[in-house]
Amino acid sequence: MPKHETPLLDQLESGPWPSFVSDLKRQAESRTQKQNDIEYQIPVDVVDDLLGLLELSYVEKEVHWKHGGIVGVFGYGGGVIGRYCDQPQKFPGVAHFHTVRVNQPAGKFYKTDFLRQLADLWDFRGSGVTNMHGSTGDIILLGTTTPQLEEIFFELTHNMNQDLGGSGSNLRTPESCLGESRCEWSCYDAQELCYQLTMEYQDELHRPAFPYKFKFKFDGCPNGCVASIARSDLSFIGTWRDDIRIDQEAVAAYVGGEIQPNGGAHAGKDWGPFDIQKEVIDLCPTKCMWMEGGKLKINDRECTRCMHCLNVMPRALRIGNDRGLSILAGAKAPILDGAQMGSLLLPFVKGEEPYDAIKEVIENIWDWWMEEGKNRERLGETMKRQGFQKLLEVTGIPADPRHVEHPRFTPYIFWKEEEVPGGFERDIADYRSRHPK
Amino acid sequence: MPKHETPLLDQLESGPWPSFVSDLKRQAESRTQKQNDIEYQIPVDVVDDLLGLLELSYVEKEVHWKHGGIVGVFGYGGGVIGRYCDQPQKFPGVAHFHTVRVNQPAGKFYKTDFLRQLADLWDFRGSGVTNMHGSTGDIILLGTTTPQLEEIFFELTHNMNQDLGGSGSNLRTPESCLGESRCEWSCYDAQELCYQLTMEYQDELHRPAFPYKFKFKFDGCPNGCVASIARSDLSFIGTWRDDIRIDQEAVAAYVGGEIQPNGGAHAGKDWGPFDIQKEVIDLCPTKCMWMEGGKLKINDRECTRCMHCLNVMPRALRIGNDRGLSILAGAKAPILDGAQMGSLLLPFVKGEEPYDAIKEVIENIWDWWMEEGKNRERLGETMKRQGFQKLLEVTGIPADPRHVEHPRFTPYIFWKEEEVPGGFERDIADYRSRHPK
Amino acid sequence: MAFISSGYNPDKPMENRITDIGPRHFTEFLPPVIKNNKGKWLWHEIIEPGVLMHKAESGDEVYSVRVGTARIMGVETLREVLDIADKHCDGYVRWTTRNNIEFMVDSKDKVQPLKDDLLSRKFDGGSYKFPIGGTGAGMTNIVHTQGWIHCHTPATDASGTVKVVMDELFEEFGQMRMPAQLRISMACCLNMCGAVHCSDIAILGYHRKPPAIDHEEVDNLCEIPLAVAACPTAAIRPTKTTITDRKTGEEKSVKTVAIKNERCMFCGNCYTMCPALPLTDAEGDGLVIMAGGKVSNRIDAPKFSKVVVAFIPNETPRWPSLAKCMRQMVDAYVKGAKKYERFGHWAERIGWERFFEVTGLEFTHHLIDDFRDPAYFTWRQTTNFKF
Amino acid sequence: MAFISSGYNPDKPMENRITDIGPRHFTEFLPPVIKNNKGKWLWHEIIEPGVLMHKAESGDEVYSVRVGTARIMGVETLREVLDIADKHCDGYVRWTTRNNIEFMVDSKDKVQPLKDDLLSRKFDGGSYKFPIGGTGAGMTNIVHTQGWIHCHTPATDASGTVKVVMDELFEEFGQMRMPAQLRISMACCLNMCGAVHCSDIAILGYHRKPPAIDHEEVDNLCEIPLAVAACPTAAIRPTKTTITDRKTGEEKSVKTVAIKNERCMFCGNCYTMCPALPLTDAEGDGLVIMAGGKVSNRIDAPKFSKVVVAFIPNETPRWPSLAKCMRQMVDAYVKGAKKYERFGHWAERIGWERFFEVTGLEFTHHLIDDFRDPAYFTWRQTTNFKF
Ligand code: SRM
Ligand code: SRM
Ligand code: SRM
Ligand code: SRM
Ligand code: SF4
Ligand code: SF4
Ligand code: SF4
Ligand code: SF4
Ligand code: SF4
Ligand code: SF4
Ligand code: SF4
Ligand code: SF4
Repeated sequence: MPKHETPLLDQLESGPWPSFVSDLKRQAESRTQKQNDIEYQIPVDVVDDLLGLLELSYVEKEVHWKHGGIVGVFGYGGGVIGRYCDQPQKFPGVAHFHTVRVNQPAGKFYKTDFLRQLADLWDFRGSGVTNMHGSTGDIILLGTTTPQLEEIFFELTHNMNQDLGGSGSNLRTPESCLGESRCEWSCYDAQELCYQLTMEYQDELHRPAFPYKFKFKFDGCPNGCVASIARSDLSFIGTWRDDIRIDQEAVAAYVGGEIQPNGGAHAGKDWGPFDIQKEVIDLCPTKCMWMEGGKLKINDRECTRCMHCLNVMPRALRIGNDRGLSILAGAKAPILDGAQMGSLLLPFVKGEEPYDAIKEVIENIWDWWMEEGKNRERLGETMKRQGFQKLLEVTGIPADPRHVEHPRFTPYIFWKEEEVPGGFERDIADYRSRHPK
Repeated sequence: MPKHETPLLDQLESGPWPSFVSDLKRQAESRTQKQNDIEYQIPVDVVDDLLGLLELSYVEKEVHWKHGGIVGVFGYGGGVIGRYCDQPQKFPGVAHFHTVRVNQPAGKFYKTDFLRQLADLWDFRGSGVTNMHGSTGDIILLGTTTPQLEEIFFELTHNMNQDLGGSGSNLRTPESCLGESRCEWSCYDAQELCYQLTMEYQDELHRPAFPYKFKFKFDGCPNGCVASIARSDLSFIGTWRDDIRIDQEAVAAYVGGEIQPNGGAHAGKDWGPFDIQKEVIDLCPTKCMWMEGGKLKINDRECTRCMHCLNVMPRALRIGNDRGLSILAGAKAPILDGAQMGSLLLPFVKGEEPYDAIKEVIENIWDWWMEEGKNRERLGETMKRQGFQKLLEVTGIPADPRHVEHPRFTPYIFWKEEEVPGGFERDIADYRSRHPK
Repeated sequence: MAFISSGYNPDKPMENRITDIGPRHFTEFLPPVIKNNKGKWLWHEIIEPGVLMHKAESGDEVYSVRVGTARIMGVETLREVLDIADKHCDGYVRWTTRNNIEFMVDSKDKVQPLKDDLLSRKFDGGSYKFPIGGTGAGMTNIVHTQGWIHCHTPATDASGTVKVVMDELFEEFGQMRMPAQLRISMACCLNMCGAVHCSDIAILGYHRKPPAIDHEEVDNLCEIPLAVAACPTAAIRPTKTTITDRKTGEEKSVKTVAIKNERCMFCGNCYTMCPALPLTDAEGDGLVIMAGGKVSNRIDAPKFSKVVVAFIPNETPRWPSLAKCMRQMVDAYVKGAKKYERFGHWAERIGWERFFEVTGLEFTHHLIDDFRDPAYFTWRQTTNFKF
Repeated sequence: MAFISSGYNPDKPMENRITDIGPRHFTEFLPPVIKNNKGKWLWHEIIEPGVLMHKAESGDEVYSVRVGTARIMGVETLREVLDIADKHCDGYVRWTTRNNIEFMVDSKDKVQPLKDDLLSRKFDGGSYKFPIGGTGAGMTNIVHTQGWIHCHTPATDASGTVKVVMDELFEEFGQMRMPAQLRISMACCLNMCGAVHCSDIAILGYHRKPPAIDHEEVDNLCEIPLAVAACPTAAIRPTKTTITDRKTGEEKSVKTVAIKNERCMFCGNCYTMCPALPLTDAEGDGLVIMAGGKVSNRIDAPKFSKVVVAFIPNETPRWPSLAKCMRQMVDAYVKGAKKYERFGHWAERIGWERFFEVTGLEFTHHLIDDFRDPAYFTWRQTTNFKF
């Protein structure tokens, strides 16, 4: 018997797609059922009340969570989002409803024993409701009370060898695609770099010292399966410098229709026989491919490694051997001035331990941004305000045409005094000697 | 014997391209020679001194004209640019050196008698040096003294039936390409519209009442031979709404190599035999062309009238019959905020007398811009500041996807109060009844 | 319910404290076939919708079965996932970057039993627990955010709108008949927690009324200068006003803020800084639809999404107008796009004038950018358009 | 020299005054073959460089011979033009939008005598008076501005730089061996009187020192608030300073302005409003080279030019570095571009990283946009680049 009537939410139980309402109801019910077995540390009816509160939002079309709330664990400035309901009398189970962000393993592979332990912990000390995963990548444990926070942290660290993720004005939980672990295109070990940098910057992750949040994301290749270029202050994207490896026999097999193009991704519709000219060569953005004597040729010097041809013919074309990654800076969501994609900063660096060259870039950027960034100003906005040149200056990276989509339109160049012979100070008397009034 | 030594300028007499130094020297010499025949109304040595002053600039690498100078003819606020030299002692001939802007005929065709009369007038009352033409389109008479201004104006109007052009914060001299007079692609009579609007707005042209300058330019077709889209606050560019007229025999002649592509424009180099697929069909930006049974087909609905195919095969393809023009707004040079191209405002209007629909657009824009434009703010900048929506509002033109290259990225939409049910005023008590503190 | 301590001692928080240990190293969690072949994969194939096969240099193969989830997941369902993983996958499982689950097995014959098991499981309400799909040129899961479930600034619900759209387009999740992958994202306010700003289609919660001002609370709850500074359009200024004390009935003057409504574009930034400026409003709130973005560098650079529908009201619980609009867009795309064309490629190729025609969406003045200088570059600066 | 009145009476300026009569109607000036066939042209052909033939529906033909000019033209040379027009063209002549002259004849046999006549004429210094060319896929005249000849704000000379470049590239004017038309423009300061901001190649006069401040004159000559308001970067503020009166030797306090040098980008806008703020400076001034713009809508939308060389000094009188740079750019373009590719199309196709390689121009930090918000959109937001 549900605690609250939820006629509107109930309508979200039908339809084929997994119903979060059904899931929450299941969770609510299980708590009621098990309440005699488990000494729940937060209200048994937490999920019931969550459903009730949500129903109210569905009726009123307004949110019923109060603004923010500063809670956390001792010594950390992040990892917990405080949340209180604005109708605690009606829904006491969710009077407190804080989330805990647990730093996911890179690539999000799990052993069941780990998750089972986590499930037990969360059942016991929280609502039992999770997000697998949050948008940044964390395991989100959704809803607990303030007194439970330290307990959860203690158990996580002591029993599970597991730390919290980020929130607030600090380094956020880094995230990577699955990279080398299961992808043929990963140009560096994205998970490993993600892990190493997460460990290197634990202090920055847990103790807010930045003007605003800061995100790292790691894509093994330009396909961008973790969308780093769109949503991380620093994006690490795999690439290579030498030639695409071609297996001409496999090319022939594609041409002959023996292998399905694009790993079979288009198998649901009859698109006609594969046409390498139309589907690969003509779509190559740099037009650097052609067929010659039944063989596929690539002028690799002109290739921009966009991945299209490799995506279409994964069995014939492979990434080069001289691999590494590009670093892009400044991506962010639209608040305040509009969204930004990452801008190419370092065209190429090897993705190899001990990653010193990468750390140098990061730390130079942080030094500058912590000095110059305004309150609540993302790196991308500081870059916009102080100019890309400034970023080059602080990182010591030389200006390169690869830094621009195209050179500037406006000739409004801010020359520096030291660049101009004679400097900026001029003697008006000297001027007037040549140009009388 | 030149009055001043000009060793640097002399080096600009060599080389094949017409030497302005030689031309000026010729002019200087002729004045000296004819000084007994012609009662020159400004110093005989005006051109000598111009050369001397210019040589000084070549030596010092600095300009020697003073800032501005407000001179003009009675009742007009434009048409003359005042100019004084900062070394009048050394170069008395150019102590005053004002220019007079004479409104050129649309398309810049002339009868020699008219120009001869002008040459005589200018020889007599000015330096005899001209620019044929200024960047805006005027005939520029370069260099005279203040007392001559009214005389020149009197003679122009009385003897030559000819008025001055614009300068200052007013309508500038409108300009058109040669249009129908000698071009097969002109979609409306660009010269006639240029003339009619020039006449209609004589008052605006001569008497500054605007926040800043305002320019009209008229291109007969999207080739843009008068560059209206880049440099006029309102650009009038010819186009058509129906189908490109195809002469299939001529198409065949092109394909067969009997007619040179692009009117022979590439004849100076051997580009190989004409390939209609590569040179026309593949380059069509909308890919709306194809060959079928030896015939060229166009899906005109998808054509954007970019002119490429017509340019390549002028004898086979002709503009449609339902012709008119598009109006674009806001082009300008980079001062202050960066350059702007014209933005499409009215996709189509017929280019026919009495041009009422066109005048309505113009006058609506002016009413708004004169009201809202800041001092020294071009139309394009007012548009940027108040938004394209505002321009649509004041012109009564409905919003259309053709107004945008793409819809907005940022969802930062400024809804108006009347568009939102319930308006903007909210009762906090009512809010608190649902959301207690 | 009695409080049970974990061992943590609130009086000595530093005692025994473990900090900065980070996440677990991922190699601890890799299934053997993955661990053995890491960095040595040769190629992959989607053998059927939802099932990937990766081939390693060693000849090893791993089969991954991908299933959708609602992302919200109680531990009951989570434990069910773990049971399945134990049963079929030697106790390993992974989640994708789009909230799908991947069950991995090391030989093909293990695939069918796994699939059968997955598809047999349904919630009481009738929906699938683990629908298979989300691969290749089709639609995958909608990444989304908290909505009314947890956040304080949403203009709509996330889980509800996603459920509705996934139901509407369900068959596309389990098929691969689209021209390219179609990535739909959802964020419940302009903060856009996710990659909504560069998705093929994005659903975005959106306020349309300026903040209500709780004059009683502004000075108590907020740093007024921070609230003023937070507004990107400088719509807020500090001011004073007179309010009636609820208890004493007396008039008193308080420090507060004033908002120029016509400068507000409802971003909610001020609310982030100042809880006394709530935006949520039944009539004002709803959705914006954006389209044509992407993240991958394939063929061309990543693209931002563009606003194609300025407003859809919050028609709880099943947002029929939203579902209809998604259907129109997806149908037009599937019908019109060429193989390999992402949504945005298609719209750009046919031109936005045609896009509105073929999708049946209405173009309104709201879709013309008027936010700051870059707006100018979005206007049409050519005569090249289609009638 | 005695003053000779036109008939104008300064005491009664309105007497007999004629105003607002506008320009002459263009039809008065059309050669008969043009007048008769106006709006009825069928097609054209460039029969040889510099010679166009237009065919009318009536079967009439008009042959136009195009010649270059320096634009600066004394009436002596102008009268020579008119003589030629009288002799060959029944007294008609026209100028193009790029300062070329077109002599039109109504039959083909009149072309050769006209051409012979034109090419026979040279200035004393040896340069052609009327070089034939400027048509088709080649280089035409460089549109330009006043420079040191007449304007008050130039950072270089216009006529001189143009002469030098036209000499350097002269053979291209008379040939049509380029991939497409190459439009070069010149403007002597950032006001850009012309279409320099969208030319295939643009030469632009440019200051590099902030204005010198003539404190004695600021308050006399300028409206200080207008000067302050004129600065796009808010580099100027009103202030006071103490100066020594040149005559009396006394110190006096005057109102003036102060300039934050590091905010100045040398646009000269302040000077336009205030003559006491001159920018001209031998060491500071010089040229910027821009490239890749265009105006026509052919194939794609008009494009802005981009800055490709941040500075070339004013090497009077023949600017050798400028000439060299133009040569490098043109040679690389002619070598690398495909038929119909404008300069900007070519640069975009090969990529700007290659552009700098093949032209041998140096890429410096100055070429990265840092002016206002739209700068951001010019940075490379993709991993798609060439090594
Ligand atoms: C939980 C999560 C959404 C989710 O349901 O998954 C989330 C939730 C919130 N985000 Fe976020 N963000 C989450 C990922 C993101 C992402 C995506 C990402 O990290 O890849 C973005 C876009 C990328 C970016 O950072 O630009 C994102 C951009 C924002 C912004 C806008 C930042 C900007 O610079 O534009 C805000 C506003 C703010 O910081 O004040 C914000 C703020 C918030 C706050 C803290 C609300 C606020 O106004 O302070 C939300 C708390 C909700 C709650 O009560 O739980 N969140 N937020 C995501 C974090 C989960 C995790 O740790 O895994
Ligand atoms: C004479 C001419 C250049 C030439 O050699 O041909 C010229 C000369 C001047 N222009 Fe210009 N402009 C001339 C065409 C242009 C054009 C081209 C056009 O009209 O198609 C432009 C670019 C298009 C545009 O209007 O945006 C142009 C954009 C400017 C600007 C920048 C305006 C802007 O909004 O960005 C200024 C600065 C100003 O107005 O203060 C300017 C200012 C000036 C001033 C008045 C100098 C000043 O700072 O006040 C120059 C006077 C020079 C002199 O002493 O003779 N001139 N000016 C052109 C007019 C001749 C004619 O009437 O035919
Ligand atoms: C599992 C996952 C990575 C992970 O660490 O979890 C993944 C895995 C693969 N991606 Fe991805 N991509 C994953 C999210 C993404 C994302 C991120 C996103 O959508 O938020 C992107 C960027 C999307 C965008 O551009 O907006 C992404 C863009 C691609 C592309 C580029 C497609 C394109 O047309 O632009 C490819 C190449 C392809 O599909 O041919 C690709 C290819 C692949 C391959 C084929 C790589 C491989 O060889 O194994 C994998 C299977 C593809 C499939 O599902 O059909 N993956 N892929 C993610 C699965 C998400 C899901 O559950 O649906
Ligand atoms: C005479 C003139 C118009 C006038 O009213 O004076 C003119 C005349 C013609 N133009 Fe033009 N254009 C003239 C300036 C322009 C300009 C303006 C400019 O350069 O400042 C442009 C825009 C340039 C730009 O995009 O930057 C221009 C862009 C075109 C185009 C588009 C070319 C392209 O590849 O983008 C064509 C089509 C073509 O050449 O095939 C064209 C074609 C033509 C045709 C073939 C039209 C015709 O059928 O008669 C004429 C002869 C072309 C030739 O010279 O090869 N005309 N033409 C101008 C001659 C200028 C000169 O002396 O060199
Ligand atoms: S980003 Fe590249 S390496 Fe990473 S999973 Fe996607 S395709 Fe593989
Ligand atoms: S990766 Fe892209 S650019 Fe390189 S060859 Fe393949 S399709 Fe062309
Ligand atoms: S703009 Fe068009 S109509 Fe005018 S001259 Fe050029 S090609 Fe002819
Ligand atoms: S005018 Fe342009 S868009 Fe139209 S058919 Fe010709 S090439 Fe294609
Ligand atoms: S998008 Fe907005 S409302 Fe939704 S979770 Fe993020 S901050 Fe909260
Ligand atoms: S919602 Fe945004 S725009 Fe409106 S007042 Fe608040 S901060 Fe300013
Ligand atoms: S470009 Fe500048 S210097 Fe040259 S004429 Fe125009 S305003 Fe004068
Ligand atoms: S030159 Fe331009 S930027 Fe410099 S002070 Fe003057 S107006 Fe400002």
